[in-house]
Amino acid sequence: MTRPAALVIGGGIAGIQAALDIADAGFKVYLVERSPSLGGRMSQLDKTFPTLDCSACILTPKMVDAGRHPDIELFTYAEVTGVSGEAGRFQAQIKKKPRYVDVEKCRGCGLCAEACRLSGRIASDFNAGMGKRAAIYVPFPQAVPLVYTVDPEACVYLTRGVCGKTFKCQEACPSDAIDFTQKDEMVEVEVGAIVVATGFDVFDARRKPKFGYGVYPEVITTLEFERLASASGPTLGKIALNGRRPQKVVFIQCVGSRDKSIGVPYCSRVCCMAVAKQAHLAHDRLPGAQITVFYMDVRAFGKGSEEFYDRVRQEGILYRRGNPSEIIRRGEHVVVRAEDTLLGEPVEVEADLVVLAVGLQPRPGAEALAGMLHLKRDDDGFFQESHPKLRTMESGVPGVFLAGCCQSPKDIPDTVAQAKAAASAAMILLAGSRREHLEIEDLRVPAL
Amino acid sequence: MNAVIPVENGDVLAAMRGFLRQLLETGVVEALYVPLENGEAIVPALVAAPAQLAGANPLAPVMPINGARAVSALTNKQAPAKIGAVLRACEMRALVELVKLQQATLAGVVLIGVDCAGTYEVAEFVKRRAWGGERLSEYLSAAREGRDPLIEGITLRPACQMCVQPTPTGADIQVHLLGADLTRGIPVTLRDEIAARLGLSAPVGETADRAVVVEKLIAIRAQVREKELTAIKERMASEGGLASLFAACLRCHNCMTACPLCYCKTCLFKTAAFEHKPEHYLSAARRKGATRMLGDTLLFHVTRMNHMSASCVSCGMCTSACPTGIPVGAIFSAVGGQVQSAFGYTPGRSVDEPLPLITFLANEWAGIGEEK
Amino acid sequence: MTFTPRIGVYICHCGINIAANVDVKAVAKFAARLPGVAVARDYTYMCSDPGQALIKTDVAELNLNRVVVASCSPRMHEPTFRAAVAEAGLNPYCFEMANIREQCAWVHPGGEAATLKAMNLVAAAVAKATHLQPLETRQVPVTPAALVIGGGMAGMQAALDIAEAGFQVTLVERAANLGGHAAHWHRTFPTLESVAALVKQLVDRVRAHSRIQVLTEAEVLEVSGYVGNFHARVRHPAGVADIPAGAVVVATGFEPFDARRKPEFGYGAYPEVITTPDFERLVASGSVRVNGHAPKQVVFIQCVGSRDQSLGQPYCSRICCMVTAKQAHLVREHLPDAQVTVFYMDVRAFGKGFEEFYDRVREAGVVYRRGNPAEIIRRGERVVVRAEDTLLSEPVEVEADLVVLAVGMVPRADTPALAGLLKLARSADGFFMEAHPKLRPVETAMAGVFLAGCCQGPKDISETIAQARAAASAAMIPLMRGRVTVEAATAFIDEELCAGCGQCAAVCSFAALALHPVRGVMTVNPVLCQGCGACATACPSGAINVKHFSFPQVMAQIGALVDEAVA
Amino acid sequence: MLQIESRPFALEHGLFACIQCGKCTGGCPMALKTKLSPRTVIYRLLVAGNGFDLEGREELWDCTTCSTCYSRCPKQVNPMEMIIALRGAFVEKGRVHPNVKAAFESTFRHGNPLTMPREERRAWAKDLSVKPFETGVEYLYYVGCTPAYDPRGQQVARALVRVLQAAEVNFGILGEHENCCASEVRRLGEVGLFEMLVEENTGLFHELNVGQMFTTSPHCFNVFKNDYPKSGMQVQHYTQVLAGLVERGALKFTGKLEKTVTYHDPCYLGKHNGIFDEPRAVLKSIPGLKLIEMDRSREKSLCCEGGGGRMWLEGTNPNVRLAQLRVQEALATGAEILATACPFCLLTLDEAVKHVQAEEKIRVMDIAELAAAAL
Repeated sequence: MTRPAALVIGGGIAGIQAALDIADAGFKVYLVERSPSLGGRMSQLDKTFPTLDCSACILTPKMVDAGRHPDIELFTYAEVTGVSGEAGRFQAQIKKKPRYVDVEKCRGCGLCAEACRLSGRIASDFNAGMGKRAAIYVPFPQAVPLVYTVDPEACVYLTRGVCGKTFKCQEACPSDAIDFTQKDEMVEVEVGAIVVATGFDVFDARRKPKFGYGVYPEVITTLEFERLASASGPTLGKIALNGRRPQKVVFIQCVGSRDKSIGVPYCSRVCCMAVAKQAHLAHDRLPGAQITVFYMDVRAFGKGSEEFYDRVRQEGILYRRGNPSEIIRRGEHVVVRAEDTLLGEPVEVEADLVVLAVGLQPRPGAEALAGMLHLKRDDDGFFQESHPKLRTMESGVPGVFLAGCCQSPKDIPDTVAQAKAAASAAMILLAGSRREHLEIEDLRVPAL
Repeated sequence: MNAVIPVENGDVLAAMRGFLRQLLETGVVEALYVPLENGEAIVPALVAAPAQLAGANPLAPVMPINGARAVSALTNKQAPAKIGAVLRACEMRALVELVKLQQATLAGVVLIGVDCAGTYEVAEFVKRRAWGGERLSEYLSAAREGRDPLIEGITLRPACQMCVQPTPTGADIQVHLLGADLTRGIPVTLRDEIAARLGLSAPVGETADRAVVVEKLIAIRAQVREKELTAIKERMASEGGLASLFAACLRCHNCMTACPLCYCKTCLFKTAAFEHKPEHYLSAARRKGATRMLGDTLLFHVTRMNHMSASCVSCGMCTSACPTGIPVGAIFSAVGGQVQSAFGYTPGRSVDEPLPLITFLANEWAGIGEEK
Repeated sequence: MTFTPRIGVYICHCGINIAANVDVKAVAKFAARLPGVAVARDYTYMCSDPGQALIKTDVAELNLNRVVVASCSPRMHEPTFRAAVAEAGLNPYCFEMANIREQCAWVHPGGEAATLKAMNLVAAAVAKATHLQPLETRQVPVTPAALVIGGGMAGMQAALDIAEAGFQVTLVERAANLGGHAAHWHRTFPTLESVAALVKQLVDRVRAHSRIQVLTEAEVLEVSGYVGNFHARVRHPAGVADIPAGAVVVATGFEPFDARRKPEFGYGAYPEVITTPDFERLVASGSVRVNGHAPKQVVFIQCVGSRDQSLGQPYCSRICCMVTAKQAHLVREHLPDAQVTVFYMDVRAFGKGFEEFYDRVREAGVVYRRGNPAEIIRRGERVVVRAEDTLLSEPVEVEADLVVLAVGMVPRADTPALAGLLKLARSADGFFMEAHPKLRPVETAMAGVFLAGCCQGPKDISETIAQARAAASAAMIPLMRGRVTVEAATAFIDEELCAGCGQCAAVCSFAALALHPVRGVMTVNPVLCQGCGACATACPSGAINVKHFSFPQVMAQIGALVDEAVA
Repeated sequence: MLQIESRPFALEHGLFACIQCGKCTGGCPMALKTKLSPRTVIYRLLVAGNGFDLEGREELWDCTTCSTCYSRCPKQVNPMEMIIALRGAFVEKGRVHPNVKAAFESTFRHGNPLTMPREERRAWAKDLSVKPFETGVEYLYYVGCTPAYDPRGQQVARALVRVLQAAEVNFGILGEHENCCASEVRRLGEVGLFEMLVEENTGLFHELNVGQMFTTSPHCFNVFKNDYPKSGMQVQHYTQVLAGLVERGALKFTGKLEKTVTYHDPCYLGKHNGIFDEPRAVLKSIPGLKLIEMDRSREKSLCCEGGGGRMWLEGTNPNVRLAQLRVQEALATGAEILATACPFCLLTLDEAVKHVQAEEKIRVMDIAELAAAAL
């Protein structure tokens, strides 16, 4: 029989961790990621709470390990299009989207991107739209694999059919890796277990018009703040809005969380600490800035979190209880209007930077995937675990396991723990099919 | 308990010898580390035969070696027969550090701590030929009044002039020289069972003014210490800094040999690790214009500082050992003081106090490593 | 005959990643002049197959005995090149890498700074290469069995996973029965299932499992050995057993906070004042009665023994908010006309379905008042909870005939002892410390020892189960591999120099160093040693060296850097 | 307008650590009867931006500095010290109540806040053979202003002397040289005067090289122990000394005292310094005496409203008096004697007993007096 293998869908930290555990145990793993690189959301973060580790510094090694693991086969820029069979014997169809770059030849030198006519003109979604890239790109320098991809929505040739007389990128490429003839490529793999780790999307702050996100340049989201604060971000770590260093910063929590009015009744679990961390970074990088956080409840529940929250407050960051009702423009500044429920008074706080702590949402693709794998989804649209206490990493579909935020919002440690748990469940299944090869002589404990 | 060693017709030394002899004879200890007279010199010795104690002189104000070294030699990595050790405060402190560094053990060791009113350089002491009589009584009355002894104008060892810890702590037997009229009896504090073995009983009157005298003596020496260390710190801060302080160094490594805490079998600087190729010197000279030959002179002292200053007990043996009069001890005290205060560490205070540099504290200096 | 180095140096362009800022040709030329270098080349992509082929042919034709590659971070391609060197017939440790991408090209754009630094790094790498020694990595067989300490939900779940995967498990529990704290719990939040039923499920499966050996009323006395080959001595009613295990899972749980440490609440003095665990038992008994009659006024107080620095309990216990919400709900269920008030500081309803449950409880008429009560005093038949309602900004007094204190979780009293036994570190809050708070939440600094459940920090049941299965996964990896690779670059002692001061042992996170009882010098356990080098830096005598990072090797490297061979 | 720079102030006093849980205000005895709300003051300071107006915040003078707030705070914020510091701002501007001004002046001139002449400071002891303290004497008995001058307080001092002499304790007093400890001065926010007195007193103690000292009043005890610069000097409250004597058997009661007694924990002994057991130990050792507890005992003891300079201030709501509530609680236990160990408590509770016309039901006595009665 073929060697027992697992399919991991999603190349974020959850998928990477699950893949590494299963592969380290000696099973074959197919790791499928829809974007051009592994890394997922965690790769966009600057620091992680409450330890303030640099996110990239702790994630990159894991990406590299996954990238060069002899038992992990990467399918980046690819999607699972169909799954048949049952636990122990699934057939999965994987569509490898055309990068228009030969993965074997490309060494990631970047000459093509420099040469591209649209160099520095395409908004980079990795930088939450704040940075610019070319039509041929790697999402970020530490990308795994370090291979370029042509953006089909942007590339002049692919959208208009012509790109001058010659392809600048092709001319520039020293290893002649660019190949516009590439087409979708289908691969079928047979696996015994499937781990779903497709992650989350961030809440679209435009759905709360009262905050004027998209209208006021001063109003950004926590994700955008991460990119602003990141040394590898569009501002190289300078927290600045069109060059100006904000001096009055307001954070607003629970934007797109705990909000029935927009059908998001649940708590997104990470925003409180994300804000505490960002408030600390703001305090750190914007000397003298006045920093205010509007909250309803501060949910600092993780290991070391309350301690971090204590520390941040003592840096002089002002926590005011109240869920702001609107943001309006007043001359130079925007003004956050809220009730301070501890004063029992309405208050107006001027700001030149407002950060909205946007909640976590199910991915748009979740529905399709659920259909494909017969997964149930809960009222919030996340994948339904088969038991809320004992089986949060099991999907109810035998052989299909859940890891990370696709099941519900989680912070990184909880995600990693659940990913490993899913790996454990998968391994048990796979081990069964190869028990005989393992030659475990049933080792009895000495008779007592 | 507190007790008094009886003194007959004012002969304190005889009383001390008698007391030590008693320790051997009653089997409190099987051997005793104590200084013996040898001509005009004083020789640290391990005595097994009670008769030999006729020449014992624990009151002689001289310290050829730091006794902690001796106790280490006697107890390193094993607890031997019951031995006693007569030690000054700085020797006790050094010993405590050596115990933490696993170079000595206190199991089966009876520590006899003796107050110290200060010691003289060996050379000075030897010049005086006979010790005792006038000199001894002046020394003892200085101890009684809490001042520096005035003996034919000779001054105490620099380290002693600035010693702010003259009284030993944590000894099994503490001999109180300070603040007492010893001719009327030598006050001691000792463990009850030892007192019982020796048949010592509680004293009649308390020596009330001991505390005051000790405080007085410390006050005097704290001033000297303050003055000396400030001077050192200024020199270190000034142009040339440490390099100029150690300019006169002969690389004899006597400071290392005399240091009770330098416990390495072979100093790192005597190993292959510090043999340099000729081109190394050349390129250094090229780079800096000139480079001190033989290399690593300052590095040696800085490394020793790095290894020792956290534990430095300011016994000043290094200074006494330096042929060119570099105030090595003061420099170490100055640097060590800062290291020690940074960690809130007091070397020699207690064997239960963990060595700061190898103790992991989860929240130590949490701020460090964050961009500011 | 004496060893004469014949070093091959290879400078990688990495496309333009390096070549754009580093004059690779110049670096190659410079390298060729360095002592011991037989050949120096530059190439677009050393990591590519042609690049690796270049090395192999040179080794064969120019009989090189050391190889240096200057390219990206070793993290990226050291394994690649070590493999290549091995294929060329050299020992993989005869290879040295200089990082001229991350450390030069990417951080010093423009000017010749990057090139000069690249030259220095190459010179240093070459200098080290001349001192490199061949090293052998060993593989150690693994005992295909696991030891799980603690028979609560975490321990049982971990044991089940490992056993399911086909390995023998010994489950050690102090108490007479399996189940731990959960066994005394009545209902789960937010789904209000019977906890007893969940626990029973697990207990039955554990008891029934052929590969799980359960030892109750048992205690681990000693654990020796290392990953793959632990030996535990376990005392149990029938005697003392020696348990071999390839991996150890620690799942010893927590203790509830002792409410007597908050005297202002009068727990123990007022019968009306109970704790959340007390309440579980009360409600499990079927009738919620205090001094014989059904309470009409019930008050819950949160954060008793949590978020409280005055007691040295600065952390949040994570579950109390929902336990309280659930219990408030149960009160409404059992005593429909009782008034229920909850005093809180922040309601931490963060889990799946938690916020929704919290909504439900409020909508069911439970009054949440923001304030941390100051004290409870007696007033006639009832007690009075005195607090400030911070939303009214008024001091309030709420009469009650039942007060429930939501007590937090504290580390078990025996945590330090067990930590000593297994050489585990503890975090500031006293719980066991994980290897990395984010990416290694169940691992410890001790290879082969893993953490599950509340012994690492407060958790609810689902988090506990998830972490238990995570620990199981981590534990299974060596068991399934069947062997563990022993790091070759480990520390070793020069017994001539070692004075046995033990400072190295104090700084070792892996308990790899010990004093030799007879020789009086330190000894290294090469299987435990991870080659981090902390010991070498702590040793004042220079008696400790780490293979592949030995004094001569590192000194040569430093020498090359400070001598600025680039002249 | 009485502006302070609130942000630096808040940072300096660690107010940002506050999580607004309200435990302080909830427990504050004054919050029951006045506008005083430590939590609100903190929050107002935090949100004030940078200027905060103290104008009209008379309630800050209501604080009795009982430390309930600090002893309860989960984040170790100290609202009491904050209030003291805010009072300081009033004092700087000379904006203090005439009584307080008088107390300050008297302390400055005569070394006591009671406008009494210094010469009479040892009058209370003239017919007792109490030796003046000198080097070598084991204990310094620091009497304190109220016990030295106030007729009711003097009874306590005299009683204590008799007990100590019975136990053959080697102690002496400073007599005319004794100076106010400045505890109340500090609580009223007069930093300058406080520091001056600290200097004078520490100077005097050092000169006489005082090794051990005990005090009549928990307030003096606390200020010496916690607010004075650390020195070798060991400070005790007299109840600790008595408890020690009882334990060692040096103090034996030959008499009997067939009384039911309840004990009121003074804030400066209990909440401030965690001394709950020693006073009870002394009471329990008195033959025949039956000790019963009020509900509010130990950590929960209700402040008598005598501290924090309130001996000179009526406060914003004189109609309700905590001391009277306290006496009611004592009466409820059925005790014949309400014992305490603090001159301020003694005076306020005494007055309260008269107010509620309970003189024949219950008597307020200091532990020292009870001990003396049982000799």
